[in-house]
This record gives sequence, C-alpha cells and structure tokens, in this order.
Amino acid sequence: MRTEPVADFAGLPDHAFDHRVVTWWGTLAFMALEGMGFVLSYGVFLYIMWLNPQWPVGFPPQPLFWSTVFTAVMVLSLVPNWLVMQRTKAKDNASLRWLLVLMSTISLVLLVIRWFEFTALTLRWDTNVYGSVVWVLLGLHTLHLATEATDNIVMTALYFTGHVPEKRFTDADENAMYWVFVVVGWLPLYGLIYFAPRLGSG
Amino acid sequence: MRRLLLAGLVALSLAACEREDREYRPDPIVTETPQKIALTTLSPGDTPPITDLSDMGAQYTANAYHVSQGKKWFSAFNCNGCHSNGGGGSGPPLMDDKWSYGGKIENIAQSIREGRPNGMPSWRGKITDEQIWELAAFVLSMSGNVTSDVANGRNDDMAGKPPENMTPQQPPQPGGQVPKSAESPQ
Amino acid sequence: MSWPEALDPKGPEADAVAGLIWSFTGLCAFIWVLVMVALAVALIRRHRQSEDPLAVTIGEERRVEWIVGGLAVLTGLIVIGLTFISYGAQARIFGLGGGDVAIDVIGHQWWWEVRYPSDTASATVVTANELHVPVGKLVRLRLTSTDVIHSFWVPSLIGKADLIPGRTNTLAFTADRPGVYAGQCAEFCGLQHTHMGIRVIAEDDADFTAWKAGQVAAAHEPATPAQAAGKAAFLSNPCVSCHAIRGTTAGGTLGPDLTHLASRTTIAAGTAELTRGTLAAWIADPQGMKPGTNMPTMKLSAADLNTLVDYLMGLK
Amino acid sequence: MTLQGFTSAQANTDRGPRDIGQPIEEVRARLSQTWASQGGLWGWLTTVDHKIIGRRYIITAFVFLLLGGVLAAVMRAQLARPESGLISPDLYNQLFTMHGTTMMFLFAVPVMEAFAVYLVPLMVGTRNIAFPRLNAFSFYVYLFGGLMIWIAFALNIGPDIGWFAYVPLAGPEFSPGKRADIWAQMITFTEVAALATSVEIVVTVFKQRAPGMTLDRIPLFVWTQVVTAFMVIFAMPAVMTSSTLLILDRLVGTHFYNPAEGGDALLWQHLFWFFGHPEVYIIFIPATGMVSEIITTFTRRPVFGYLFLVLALIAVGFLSFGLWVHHMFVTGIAELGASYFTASSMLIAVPNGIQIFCWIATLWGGRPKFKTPLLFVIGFLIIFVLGGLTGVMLASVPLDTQVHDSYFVVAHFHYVLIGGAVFPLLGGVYYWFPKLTGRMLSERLGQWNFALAFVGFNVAFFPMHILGLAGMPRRIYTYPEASGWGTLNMIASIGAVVFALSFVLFLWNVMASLKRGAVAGDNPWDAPTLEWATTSPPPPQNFDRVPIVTSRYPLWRHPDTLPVGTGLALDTREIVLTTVVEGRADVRVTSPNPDIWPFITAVVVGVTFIGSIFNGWVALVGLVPIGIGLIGWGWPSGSVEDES
Repeated sequence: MRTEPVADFAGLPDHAFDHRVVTWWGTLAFMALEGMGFVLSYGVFLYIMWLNPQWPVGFPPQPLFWSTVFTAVMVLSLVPNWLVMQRTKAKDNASLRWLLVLMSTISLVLLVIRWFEFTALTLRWDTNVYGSVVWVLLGLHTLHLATEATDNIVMTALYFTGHVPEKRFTDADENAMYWVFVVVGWLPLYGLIYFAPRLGSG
Repeated sequence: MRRLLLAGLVALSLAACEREDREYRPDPIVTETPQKIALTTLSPGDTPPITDLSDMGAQYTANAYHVSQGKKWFSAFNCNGCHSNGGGGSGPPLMDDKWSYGGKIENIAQSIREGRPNGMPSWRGKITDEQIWELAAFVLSMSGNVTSDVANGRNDDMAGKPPENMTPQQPPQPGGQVPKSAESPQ
Repeated sequence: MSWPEALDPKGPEADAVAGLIWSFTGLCAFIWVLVMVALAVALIRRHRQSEDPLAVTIGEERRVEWIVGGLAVLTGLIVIGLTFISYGAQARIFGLGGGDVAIDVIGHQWWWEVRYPSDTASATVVTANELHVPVGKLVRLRLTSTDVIHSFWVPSLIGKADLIPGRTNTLAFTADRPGVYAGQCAEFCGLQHTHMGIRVIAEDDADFTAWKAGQVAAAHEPATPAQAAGKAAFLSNPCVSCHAIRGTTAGGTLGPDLTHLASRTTIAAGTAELTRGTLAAWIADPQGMKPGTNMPTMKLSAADLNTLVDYLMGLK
Repeated sequence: MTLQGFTSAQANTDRGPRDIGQPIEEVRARLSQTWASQGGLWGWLTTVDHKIIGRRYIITAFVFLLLGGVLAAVMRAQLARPESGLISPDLYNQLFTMHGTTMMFLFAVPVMEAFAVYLVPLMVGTRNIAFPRLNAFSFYVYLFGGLMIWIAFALNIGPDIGWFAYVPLAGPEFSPGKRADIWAQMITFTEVAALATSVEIVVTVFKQRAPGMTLDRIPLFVWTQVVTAFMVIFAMPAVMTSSTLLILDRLVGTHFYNPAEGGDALLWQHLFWFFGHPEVYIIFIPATGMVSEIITTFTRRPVFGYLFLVLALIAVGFLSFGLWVHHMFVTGIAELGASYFTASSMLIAVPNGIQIFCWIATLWGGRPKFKTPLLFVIGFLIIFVLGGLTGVMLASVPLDTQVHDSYFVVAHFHYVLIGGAVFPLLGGVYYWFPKLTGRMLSERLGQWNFALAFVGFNVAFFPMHILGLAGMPRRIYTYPEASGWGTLNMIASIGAVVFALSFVLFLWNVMASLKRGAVAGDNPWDAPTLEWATTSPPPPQNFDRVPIVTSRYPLWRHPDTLPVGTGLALDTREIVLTTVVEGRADVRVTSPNPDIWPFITAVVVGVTFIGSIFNGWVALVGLVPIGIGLIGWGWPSGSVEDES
C-alpha cells in the first residue's frame, strides 16, 4: 500500500514524566491489580470477622507496640519519599542519591521492625482462623514491602553507578509513587488486624 | 530437538510415581499378610532374630490415598479414644520417637493385629488387612516418618497438633515409658 | 417417554417451579425465534450496495437507531418482568413456615444418613438413603454434611439444596401424590458422587405411621438357624466396626444403620435394587459395584456370606 | 487534512540517523534489520516481537484446545451408554477436571489474549506491544503452567476436584496427595501470565495508538480487548487469592476453609465466583470484538451503533462483577441476597441484547458476503442467543434450584462458551489467518468445517437441556439403565463425534493452507482496519512509517495512499507515544531489544512455584533467584538509551 508522509516526529521530546510515558501507566496498572489483591484480602478478613460472632477467636487482640512503631515509621517515610518525587522533577542528581540511600535504609529498618512484629504475635497461623488471617495478611504486606525495599536498593545502586540518563529520573519518580502505594496498602491492614478487634465486640 | 523432548516425556511418564494411585481393592485379598517380625533385637547365638517381611509396608507408606484412608480409620474406629491425636492418653503416645514394640510399619501392623498387653485390643477380624496397613502407615506418619508430600494436611476439625505433613521426622527409637495401666497390680 | 422429572411435578412446590420453567422457556423460545427471523431477513434481503463503503444514508441509520433503542428498552422491560415473575415463584416456595414432619438428612461420602428426630431418644428413627414422607403434609428437611458438600435433589418434588459442613440448610416440600421419587446428589463430592442416589417414598398417613413404628423397633431376632449363624458371622467380621444393628452389640457409626436394612428398596445409596443376589454381590465385592467406596473388600467364606445375607434379609 | 507539523528544532541525533526523506525501500530494509529477532534457539528465547510471541501463544492455546477436546471425546465415549465400564471413576474425575481446567484456563482466556497480543499493536498502528519483555515472560509462565498440569495428569497426579475445586473436597482432608495443589498452583501460573498480558494491552492501547486515533476511532476489536484487560486486572486477583489460601490450607495448615476453626466453605465459593463470572465474560467479550470486525468487513459498511456497542461492552464489563452469587443460589444463602443477584444477572442480558441488535442492524443495512468468517458469525448469533436466553432462565432462583449442577447448566455454558467464543474465534482464525501467514484458508473446507461444527455442536449439546430437566446431575461417570437417560446421551455422543470431526477438518485446512493456500496479499478481504495496511505476514517493524489515522475505517477512507509520519530513528527501536484521549503525538521513546532475562526469570518463577508444592521453604528461598532475575531484567543493558 503506498504511503504519503504528512507529519514528522523527529522534533518530539525523547523522555517525559508521569502520564506521558508508558512506565507510569504500567506502574499504575500493577498498583491496580495488586490493590485489588489487597482489597480482596481486606474482604476475606471482614468476611471471617462477620462469620465469627466472638471475634477475635479465642485469643486477645494482637499487641500494639511493634505494629504501631511500624506504622509510624511507614507514615514518616512519606516525607523523604515526597522529597524524592520533587527532586526527580528537578533532575537534581546529587540530593537524589542521599534521599534514595535514606529511603533504602528506611525500608530495611521497616523490614526489621516487621520481623519483631511477627515475633510479637501471640498465635501461630495454624492455631485458628484469626491466626491464619493475621499471619497471611501480614505476610502479604511483608512480601510487598520486601519487593519495594529491593526496588529502592536497586534504584540507589543505579544512581551510584552512574546509570543516570534522563529516563532514570522518571523511574525514580515512579518508584516513589509505588512506595506511596505500599504505605497506603498498609494502613487499612493495620486498622483491620489491630484495631477492629478492639473496637468490635472484643 | 523433538526427539529429545519425546524421550524426556517418556522418561517422565515411566517414573509415574505410584504415590497417587487410588487402589480400592488390595491385590491379592488376604485375611492376613503372612509375615514374621521380631519385637526385640535379642536372639540366641550370634544371628539376629529371623524376620520375613512382605513389601506391603513400603507400598502403603508411599501412597497418599492409603495414608489418608488411615487417618479416616484412626478416628472412625476410635483409636483416638485411647491414643488421642497421637499424644497418648490411656494408650501410649504415637507421635514421639519411642516405640515399645518396634517402629517399623510391620511392627505397628502386628501391634494392631495382635493387640498388646495393658489394653491394646486385637483388631484381627474386626477390620480388614488393608485397613490395618493403612492405619499402620498413618501411625508412622504421626511421628513424621512418611515423606511430607505424602502425609496428610490438617483435618476439617479442631486444630490440635500440627498436621502430619508439618511434623518433623523423628527416627524410631526402641523403648517407651510403661503405661499407667501396667503399674496397677496385674 | 414421560416428561422429564422437573416438568412432571408431584407436589405444589415442584408445580410452581415447573410452571416457571414452562413460562420462561416459552417466552425465551419466542424471543429466539423473533431474533432468528430478523437475522434471516437481514441476511437474505438484497440491499443495494454503494461503491464507497463509508457512504451511509443518515435517514435510514436514524430510523434503525430508533428501532434498536426501542428493542433495548423492550429487553429491559422483559427482563424486569421476568425478575418479578421469578420473585413471585420464589415467595411461594421459600416462604413456607413450620412443617408437619421434620427430617434430618446428613450427607456422608457417598450415602445419606436420614434421621426422624423425636423428643424421646428411643423413638428416633435412623435409616439411610430413603425417606418416607406422608402425602399432603409439609416436610421440612434439615440438611448438613459431615465431610464434603453434597446437594439433595429430587426433581419431581423440589429444587436442590446443598449440604455444607459447618452449616445447616433447610428445604421444605409437600408430595401430593403417593409414589417413589428418585433423586441424586447434585454437587460433585468425590469418587462415588455418581452412586449417591436418594429415594423419597410418599405414602398415605396410615402406611407412614406403620413404617415409622416398624423402624423404631429393635432388630428382628434370627428366626432360623441359618440366620443365627449369619448374626454370629456379622458380629465376628469387620462389619461391626462400621455398621450398627440396634438390639445387638454392633454399634459402628461410620456406615449406614442396618437395623431395618431389608425394609429399604435399594442398597449402597441407590446403586442397585435390594435383592438377595445384589446384597450378596455387594458384600462380596463392594469395590466392583462402587469403586472407591469406603466399604472394604473382606475375605468371607461362602458359608459366612450365605448365612450373613440370610440374616440381613431378615432385618425387615 | 494536514496534521500539525513539528519543527525539527531539537532534532536530537543521540539515537542515530532518522527517517527523513529516504526512499521507502531503504527505510524498510534498515528497520527490518533493527527490529528483527536473532535466529536459532537464542533468538527463539530472547525475542520480544509481539508477532512471534503472539503466534506462539495462539499455537499453544490451540494445542491445549485439541488436548481438551480429546478429553471431552473420551468423556462422551464413557457416557454414551448406561453403566459403561470404559473409564474408572478416578480417571473420569481427572478427565472432566482437566477438560474444564484446560478449556477455561489454558485455552479460552489465553487464546483471546494471544489474538490481542498479535493484533492490537497492528490495529492501533504501533511497532510493538508496550513492555514486550513482560510479554515474553508472560508466555513462558503460561507455557510452564500448562506443561506442569499436563505432565502431572500424565503421571496420574491430575486434579480430580472439578475445574472450580470446591472446598472441602479440594481441601487437605478430602484430597490426599498433590492433585489439588497442582491445580491451585497452575492457577497462579496462568493468572500471572494473564495479568501481565492485560497490563501490556491496556498500556499499548492507552499510550501507543497511531497519532490521530482518538477514542472514537479505536477499532471495536481493540475496545473489547481493553475492556477485557481491565476485567482481568480486577478479576484475576480474586482467584489468585482463593487458590493461594487453598494451598496454604493444604500445606501449612491455615484454617481459611475449616468451619471447625472459624473458616467457612462458602468463602471459597465467593472468592472463586467473584473471579468466575467475570472470567466467562473475559472469554466472551473479545469474541464480540471479532464478530464486530468480521461483520463490518463482510457487509462492507460501517458497523451500526459503534457508540452503542462500546457502551454495551463497558456495561457488561462492570455488570459482570455484580452477579457472581447466581452460582451459589442453592447453598442456602439469605433469600434477599439471592433476589438481588437474580435482578443483576437478568440485567446483563440488556447490554448483550443491544450488541446482538446492533449486529443484526449492520447485517440489515449491508449486503453480506457469505465467506467462512461470516458463516461462523451467523452460527455464533444463532447459538449464542439461545445460550444467552437459557442464561436468563438460570438467573431465576427457583428455576435455578431445579437446573443448577445439572446437564441443563452444562448445555447452557457450552452454548454460551462454544457458541459465544469458539465460533467467533474460528471465524477470527479464518479472517486473520491470511495476515498471520500470508496464505488464505480454503473456502470449500471452511464451509464444510462450519457445517460440521454447527450440526455437530447442536446435536451434541441440545439434548443436554432435556437431560438436565430429567434429573441428570453434572460430573457423573455413568448412570443406571433405569434412569432412561441412555438415548439422549447416545445422541449427544454422536453429535460430539461430528463436532470433533469439524476440528479435524479445521486442523487439516490450516496445515494444508500453510503450504498450498492461495497467496493472500496485504488486504484480501478489503477490510478497513490498520492491520491490513501492512504486508502479510507483517515485517518485524509492522509499519515502515507510523500511520496517521483520520477516520474509524482508515483503509476505506484512504483506499490507495495511507497518510504516515516520518522522523523516527532507523537504527534504534523507536516508537511514538500519543496522548490518551485525542491521540496526539507526544513523546518518542525506545522499545526494548531482545533480552534473555524474561526467559530466565520465567524459569526461576516456574521452578519456585512447582518446588513450593513439595516443600514450603522453596517458596521463600525461591524469592532470591526471582529477585536476581528481575534485577538482571531491569538493569540497564548498555543500549543507547541507558548509557547516554
């Protein structure tokens, strides 16, 4: 089929931020499907709560200390994360390096806190359905946190090994956006696992 | 390339592990599997006691269907009445590594068939030979001596001890504590 | 060839559902024919074809747009109408309170335990695989299961309801004509889901109370020496570990209660009609008739087998 | 119409020489070289070309269709006569579970996504799918999942719990051994593959449409694939959650489905069917896209009610999430809940009805050419409308109590799945085969194929309606002589043989036409959409120059010369990203080169999934190699893009 040129794309920019690039949409899509997975896990928790009149089943609600520390650090981590987002737009390589190191250490610290949170639990996953649902939901989020921690560390490594073309700022920005999703994914879980038993029939 | 694939598939199908076959009917159907077992390692002279074991035991401990049926009979025939879920009660515990009458599956099958002093009834004639083997295979799995991918998962009942596929293996040791009923005057 | 059971109702509830099936089928068939006629005409009519595929007469498009819009609204109305017809039938079937006869049906892997509860323990009827119900009375079933999910379905009388472990479902129906109505487990429940039949025997009040009285009595004592030998054979073989015969020392609860086995018309949950021959074949080799069933294959001597069958056939 | 030209002020040359005014032959030669995949096994494993991966997906899905069909034939042989001892119950349970699982998870969803992977980039006018390495990864994961379950079936470890594996039968106590675990893990494989593919399709259609392709110029097939992709994104996590909870219950003793410890058997049914019903629409909606394209081409006129059809698609997409409980009407759920789901289940008949009316209106307004693709569409219309109406019947609670889990339901879902998806799919194969292979399928064989399929299907499945009403439950391996179901089952089995013959004929037609079929040329059907603007089969870069879209039917609007855009790099893989709504050219980005990491990661993911069935620790330990695979995948590979 014969063709007739009517436009020229040479002048288009070769990188951009946010919704103008495919990786942003890809991250959003993965956040959607993982978000759906989280929403379903909340649904499973609520279904089991509704099913067992005496909730939590046979055990007192789980201890608050480590989980609250975890949540606090999670919420605080949004501040450096927000800074990362700003610095990526400004393409400020120098400050981005330290911010990414900070984010990586925060995510490792969070993993350690989560380990203590697991050890503080008063029941096992095979004790009863309350134990099962607490362990599986915490496990799900820990997996989510671990993958994001790896992402942070890899991103920091990229920034320190000089692989920083224009595109890398977009990647760092999207990685920070994903971190917000990890934090937002945790808050309802925290409420469900630790507070719902205390508010309900208890 | 295609020949390689074909050979691979054939090899795989030959290794059709029998671990999942549903053998409904024992082959042959016998009232009792003939076997000679030794309860102790002591024997006159320097030769160990003569034992003549059939290969039935290995067949049952490698088949998930039989072990699962064993678990069903364990509660159906009220074994848990005396042994509870393996922790023991008036009967000795079955999930530890101490075996009064030998820890091999043939010994356990013989204990079920013959019965043992201090309260273990003889099940000969009360349950079929196949059921005795299935029960023995299940009892072996209670102490983790059946590979975890054949052993049972949890039951749809109240959770007691961890299920058999999560029980660490405890190689059988001779000797078990004397049951309470034995201490009372005979 | 009689009508399929679901369209040959033998009770008011089944009648309501059969009426619903006929009305829905009629309406849907009519709609299907209309759509097929429209399709046929659309395919056959010689529509003049302009050379440029994009040239479409706006007037005709607008007219067809109104037709399609109208049809869409019509579909919506039909669907809403059908919904309310369904609600009507639903109210008539599920709205039934109380019940003259209460029966507990407990699902096992591959047979039905049937109990007629009563205040005094000795008056409780325990049977299997067959329900006797009085004609014209509302029967309320309480359904639960001890192992996996089964589904109680006798199409001539009522739609199905699941038997789910950990839950109790209820199902109410009335049989308004005496007769034997067959059904089968409708939820896949394992190896022998196929042979998990159920029979509902509707009979008038007198027969029902007579049957019930018969069921409550203890097992008939052996009348002949052969039956006595059969009883001895029963008590000395693995049968006692699973089955119970009230009036003897056999008290196993894993298998069906055999106290009045001979009063039932089938064995092994509808696998075969109960006769001396099928009972002997079943005991000799249950895996032959129902491979995978929990009844083991026992090695019985011919004498034991014959006397055992004599004894069991005496348990009217 | 002149599109707004771009001043090449900032014509950065970091990506090498650009296509500015060179002759088209030179541009084609250099682009073919840039976009080509390497040869041999290495090339086979590292390719990221959506056409190569799409063709593999289609062939693998059709292999699974044939395997599933063989299982169905064996089942029909067993059910042809009462009390037949051909197949033991254990084998029959594995047969019908493998038939259902293969057809639903290994054939139906993947084949529709395979057509999307192959055709959507071509129809939206771009050079490769978004995230092509993820595309390669998703195919390998799907392939490993399919191989795992079929090898397990060959080793007598095939699942025997039904394709929806109700608990507690599929639970730890009543499913000894590894059969249910293999099924649950296979779900994880296929869902990871489906989710990955859906993300690619959504992003491809949102960001990589040809400049000028506004939302109302997107071909209907592409619209159906976007709606399906969204449904996959929101439905598949439900079955992944339920199958993960099942495997946890079976292997590490959690109590999600254990009523004695607070769990519930119905939790499984809610989670599964929340995915289950959108799943069947995920299979059906792409088929409606194929029907729309075929009807448009073979009546040579724009489809009637394009807007109606798109809105109907979106309505079906949303409504399908609101009616899953009609699978659970007999489980004794609260009556009020059941009544809501009767209404929502009935309501979805309206958008489906609108689609049917629009298609018939299109046929009404044009002169249809009765080629094989259109025959299959007509077959679809006849069968699907009947299946849809029995669906409306099933939506009523009291009616459902009589026919649920009976052969009436078996007849219903075969009418809507085979009629609704396989017939349009066969039409789609006849329609797009020339584009994939450059050769036409034989019309004579095609019409025989349709005739046998239509007759065989109806003879096989219509009697099942009556069997269902006669009380024949699903999934029984035999039935007593006295039941009276013998004759109808024999008729059904004969129909199944005829239906199977039609697939043998189809296979023969495909095999024969690959070598001796008539040469197809670029646009054998004179179709309007962009995939027919390039050669058959398309070159690695799809389009020498990115087309500029000015109408919903580009090739009918510009029959002889297609407006295109120049200025993309010749020696690096470059594509144009456009804005989501207006489709205005926005950014030039590179598309990834062939890469081995997706294959390595897929192998490691596969080994971890399979290993975790046999030992729980493998699931945790396996995360490290998976992490390494992903890092290797994401690490800049020294291409121009990453090193500047």
